Amino acid sequence: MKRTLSKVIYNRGISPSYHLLGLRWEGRIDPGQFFMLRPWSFDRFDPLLNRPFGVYRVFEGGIEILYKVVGRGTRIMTGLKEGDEVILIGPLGRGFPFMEGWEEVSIVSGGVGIAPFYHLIQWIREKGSFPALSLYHGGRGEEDLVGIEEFERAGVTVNIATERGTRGYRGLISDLFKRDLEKGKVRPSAVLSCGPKGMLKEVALICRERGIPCYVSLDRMMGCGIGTCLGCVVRTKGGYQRVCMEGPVFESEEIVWEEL
Amino acid sequence: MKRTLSKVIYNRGISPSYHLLGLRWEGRIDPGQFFMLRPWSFDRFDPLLNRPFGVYRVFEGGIEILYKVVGRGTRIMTGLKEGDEVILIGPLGRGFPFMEGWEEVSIVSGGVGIAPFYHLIQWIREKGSFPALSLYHGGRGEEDLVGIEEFERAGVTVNIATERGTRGYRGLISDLFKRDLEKGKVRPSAVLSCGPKGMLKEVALICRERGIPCYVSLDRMMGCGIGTCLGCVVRTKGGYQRVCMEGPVFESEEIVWEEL
Amino acid sequence: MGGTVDLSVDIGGMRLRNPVMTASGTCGYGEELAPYMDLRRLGAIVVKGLSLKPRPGNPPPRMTEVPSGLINSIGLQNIGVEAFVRDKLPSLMDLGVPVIANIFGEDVEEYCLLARRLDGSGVAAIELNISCPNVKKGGMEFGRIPEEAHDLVREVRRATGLPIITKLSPNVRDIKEMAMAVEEAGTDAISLINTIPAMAIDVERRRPRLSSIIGGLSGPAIRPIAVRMVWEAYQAVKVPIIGVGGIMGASDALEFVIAGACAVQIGTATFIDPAVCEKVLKGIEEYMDRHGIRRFVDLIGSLEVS
Amino acid sequence: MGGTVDLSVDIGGMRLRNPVMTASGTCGYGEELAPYMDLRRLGAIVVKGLSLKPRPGNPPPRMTEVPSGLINSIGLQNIGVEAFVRDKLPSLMDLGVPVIANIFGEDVEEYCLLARRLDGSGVAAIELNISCPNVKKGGMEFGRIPEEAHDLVREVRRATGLPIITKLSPNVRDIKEMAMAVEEAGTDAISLINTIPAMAIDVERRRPRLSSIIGGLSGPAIRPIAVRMVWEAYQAVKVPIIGVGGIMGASDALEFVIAGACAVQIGTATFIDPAVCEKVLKGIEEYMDRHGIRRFVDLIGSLEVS
Ligand SMILES: Cc1cc2nc3c(=O)[nH]c(=O)nc-3n(C[C@H](O)[C@H](O)[C@H](O)COP(=O)(O)OP(=O)(O)OC[C@H]3O[C@@H](n4cnc5c(N)ncnc54)[C@H](O)[C@@H]3O)c2cc1C
Ligand SMILES: Cc1cc2nc3c(=O)[nH]c(=O)nc-3n(C[C@H](O)[C@H](O)[C@H](O)COP(=O)(O)OP(=O)(O)OC[C@H]3O[C@@H](n4cnc5c(N)ncnc54)[C@H](O)[C@@H]3O)c2cc1C
Ligand SMILES: Cc1cc2nc3c(=O)[nH]c(=O)nc-3n(C[C@H](O)[C@H](O)[C@H](O)COP(=O)(O)O)c2cc1C
Ligand SMILES: Cc1cc2nc3c(=O)[nH]c(=O)nc-3n(C[C@H](O)[C@H](O)[C@H](O)COP(=O)(O)O)c2cc1C
Ligand code: FES
Ligand code: FES
Repeated sequence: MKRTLSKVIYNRGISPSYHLLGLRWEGRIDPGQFFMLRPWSFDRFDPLLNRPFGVYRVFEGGIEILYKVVGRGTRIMTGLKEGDEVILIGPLGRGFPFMEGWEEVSIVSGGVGIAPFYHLIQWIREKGSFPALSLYHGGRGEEDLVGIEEFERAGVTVNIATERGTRGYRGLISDLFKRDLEKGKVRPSAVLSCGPKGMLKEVALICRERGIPCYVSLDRMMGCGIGTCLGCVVRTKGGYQRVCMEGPVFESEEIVWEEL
Repeated sequence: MKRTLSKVIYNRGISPSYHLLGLRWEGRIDPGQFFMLRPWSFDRFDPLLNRPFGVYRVFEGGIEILYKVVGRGTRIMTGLKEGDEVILIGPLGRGFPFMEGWEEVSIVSGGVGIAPFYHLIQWIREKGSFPALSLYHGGRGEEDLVGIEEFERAGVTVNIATERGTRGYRGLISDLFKRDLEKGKVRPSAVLSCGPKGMLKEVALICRERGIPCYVSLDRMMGCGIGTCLGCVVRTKGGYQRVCMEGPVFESEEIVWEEL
Repeated sequence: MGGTVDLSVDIGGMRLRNPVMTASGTCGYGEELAPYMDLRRLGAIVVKGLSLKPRPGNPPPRMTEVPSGLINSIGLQNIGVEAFVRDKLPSLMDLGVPVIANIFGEDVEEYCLLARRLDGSGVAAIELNISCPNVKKGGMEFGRIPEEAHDLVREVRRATGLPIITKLSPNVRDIKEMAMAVEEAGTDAISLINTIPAMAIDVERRRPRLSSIIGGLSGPAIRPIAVRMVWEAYQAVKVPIIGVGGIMGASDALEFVIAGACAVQIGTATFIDPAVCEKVLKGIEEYMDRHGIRRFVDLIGSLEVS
Repeated sequence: MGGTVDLSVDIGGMRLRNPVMTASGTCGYGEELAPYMDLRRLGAIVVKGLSLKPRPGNPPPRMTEVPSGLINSIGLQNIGVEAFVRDKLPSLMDLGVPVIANIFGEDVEEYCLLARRLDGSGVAAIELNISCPNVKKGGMEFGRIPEEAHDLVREVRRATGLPIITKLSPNVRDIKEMAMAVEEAGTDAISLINTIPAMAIDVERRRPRLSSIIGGLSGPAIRPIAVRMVWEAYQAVKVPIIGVGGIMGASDALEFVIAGACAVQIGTATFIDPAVCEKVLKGIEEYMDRHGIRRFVDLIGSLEVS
């Protein structure tokens, strides 16, 4: 029987809209899996639904969630404090694959889409694999560049793009990634991506043109997170699939992008 | 135009279920008047309604509310912290009368029903009147005896009853009050009362039998607090009256007690 | 306010300065709200439901809270049409805002008498609350049966020259059918929805929470139902529709407008924030500014459904 | 559990160990909930609605959140009755808990074919979801018109020996009338309510939040409406009633029971806490202990209304 309760260890802002939440947890988690979290008590029904969050970091006895405040749920979440009990269901879904033959892996992320990848890198390292790792991370501006030092410290080549041009390449991260591919600066065996829909589409297209295997983590509104509500489906070549069960990570070629 | 916003100055527990909440406020408040308070943001609708609270103490630039945790709303209220913005509507309703000729006034309160009386005493003193004041306060046990030292310090004769007999008279406060009346220990010109329904009824009856003017503050579920919803009515000899507008304090002889 | 965008709207011959009204039964006769907002900012004021004779209303408890909602059974307590016209209407009219009188009766005659009495009284329109049992016809509400609603509206139409707004009950099989029936009978506008019959029980005492057992549910809980009904009615009729039900802010009001309402009424939200109507109005203006919409009427029914 | 109090209840010939079931469409085919709770604790399992042929369901977005509620338009996605009987039913039956198959069709024949196919399959009962448009009769839902619902139930009654639970739609003029119609037609029990048609709009994009524009509202927002309907139906019919709609905890479930339901179904709450059914069951036991009620059946319809 899976546990569905946890306790807050810490909750702190690291920038005006990004926060880190530490929660008690023990057990195996694959990178890219997620949890359903209820950041308010069970007996208040507005907002009604739990919210899905990936895992940023796993540590002894707990997990850390990197979250961005985008609406009511995440705003309420900033009020959590040490010792608060929360409903936490997971780990859920299928995470990112990692194959033995991969020599170079590129990660392309936008905004809070960076969240699942720090754990991924932790996990790859723990497996004893050391492929070349590059992160392409984009955001509007400085405010979306949280945590990238940690990637650098972990030995990942970090490339930045900001739409306002306040740091790194001025423009979209997918454009920078494409340019580097064209220049031969990166030659990934596979691409892993998480971020806004438009970016994912772009990355999928770039990879398709070059025949690079690409895996994307999709963000959908979720009713249950455990496969019962059928609310989170995405159109794939094999019909509707549940993002919470068959995903959130899909091979990009499986997705019917026009309908996303 | 009346203001409808305020800020939390402090919020602290003084016993497991009693708390004090300080809120920014300026302006005149009659003792026994109340405010409608929304201890959570306007954009969360469960619970939906604001909650009515009396004023325990008025200080420079603010008011203090003494509240008891009884349900969801008051539980959420304990989470308020300094600087939080709250909807605060008031002061509302008609408070306790105080007449020039009164030489001795008895207050009978039960549980959190003590709340409006500290302010009343502050107010009487400020007016420069010094009638003999006695407080008859009852509760289940020690836990319901918050704040009584402050009454003692203010020169009020304090009489206590607890149902479990942990302090003072063992039993109901109305019984103690009746006994003291019979003994002639108190000879009030008027009685002011606030507390559970059963106690109020009892006090009203005691006063009726002796022809002592008695004023009771009624506790009703309130939709609006400002007289528009007609949800808070109480049956009086003159028909239904709104507790939020014509009350919350009524002359006890006006109330049709059988229907309360 | 209203400087850059045109918020005005026509409803059955009434010209409103803006589309935000109070909902009947939630603003008394206006005066209670006056300390909290400038009533002259309102598009119209809809007053508490009026009957021929004063009514004491139901015994308490009359109200209970449920998730994102409120159940009430006030029992249509009111001072009666005579006292209203004599004591309340004059000062309300001084505000210069159209006053809409919400009325209800126990049979068709009562409605007609009320409508006639109000004709020439100064009210700008009457709103028929048809969620009342027709005591002469077995006690089923007028608002549940298209034929009964039709006949009622037709008779009231004959009785008065005032614009008629018929307020529909959600308690129907098909709101389109109802809307068409009252349109056919000559209503000038439709407002919807009234509260939804609902019930809550105190399980510890095994007793209903309201003295009347069943009451009417209002508040955000019913909004998605109300928006759906406005959208359905909008497909079916040409008369203007006024959206009511769970509006707490500008974005909620805009849902109704985009679904097809040309104005909105705000009820339960005024209990939480008596100045909410002003905020909604301001929010609509900001939205129009942001989206470059100059005329409010261009928003009505602007839902894109392809 | 169940040691000191007797939670068992009879529904149309089925004996349930306790009155707590999952609601159709919110527990898949059971297996997804298994990691979170002991399914054998359930009174019964009601599976996702089944049709003759598999259905892909509606395009996304299929779900949106509203105050204390959820609007869904899954579009009855399901694997079809054959795959269900072949692939899902055997392991479900191993649990030793009655399995109730929720079914729907586009016309009377489809319902009858489904009912016949399930006869002898091992399911304990069928639940008729009649909130579906009758394509052969102009597209109005069976569940909105008493005569149509009556005829449907009568035909299904002839087609199967299984107990029939008819799940009523809230979208009616008068739930009593509906309940009486299906009782007359031979249903063994009634469940109510299904979701309420509702709609939400993304005002920034002026588009509906669901691909199907209108969806079904569930969750605590609808509970007071559902409790009222159970109470009304309880006055009108003798067949057992199963209460559904917004149950989040034991006290909510007890509201339904006290209003007249002999069992409850839990839907949306399982999305928030997949173990909620167990908690509700435990809460009911505690309540009975506290109130000295030994037999659950004594609670049914125990509302005091004097
Ligand atoms: C598998 C998965 C993993 C995720 N991991 C993370 C993470 O690690 N960190 C993080 O910050 N966020 C993550 N998210 C997104 C996160 O779930 C949403 O940001 C959150 O639910 C928003 O809740 P809210 O109440 O604040 O916003 P709402 O008030 O619900 O919505 C605010 C805005 O965001 C949109 N929105 C809401 N929910 C979603 C959603 N699920 N997908 C897309 N748009 C949405 C709304 O339409 C609205 O425009 C993840 C989502 C998924 C599906
Ligand atoms: C004029 C007035 C002044 C008040 N002043 C104070 C004060 O100074 N300090 C203080 O602690 N409380 C005061 N109260 C009572 C306070 O409003 C309620 O305790 C509070 O609203 C309960 O909210 P809740 O959400 O915690 O409880 P809920 O969850 O709403 O209810 C918990 C229990 O209390 C009952 N209940 C809820 N509200 C009321 C109510 N208004 N009257 C009676 N029973 C109720 C419910 O039926 C339930 O049994 C006052 C009430 C009124 C009308
Ligand atoms: C306390 C209360 C009293 C009401 N009285 C009336 C009334 O007298 N006449 C009427 O037509 N509607 C009445 N209504 C219904 C409202 O006008 C409105 O239709 C309904 O509450 C839905 O809107 P809301 O969710 O914004 O409150 C009343 C509603 C409430 C909550
Ligand atoms: C996502 C979802 C899918 C549903 N699917 C079905 C279904 O297939 N058949 C059916 O009869 N009811 C279906 N329902 C309705 C539920 O069984 C239940 O009647 C309704 O949701 C009210 O209960 P609740 O508030 O506890 O969810 C569905 C509800 C939801 C939320
Ligand atoms: S979120 Fe419910 S099935 Fe995926
Ligand atoms: S609380 Fe609304 S009239 Fe008194």
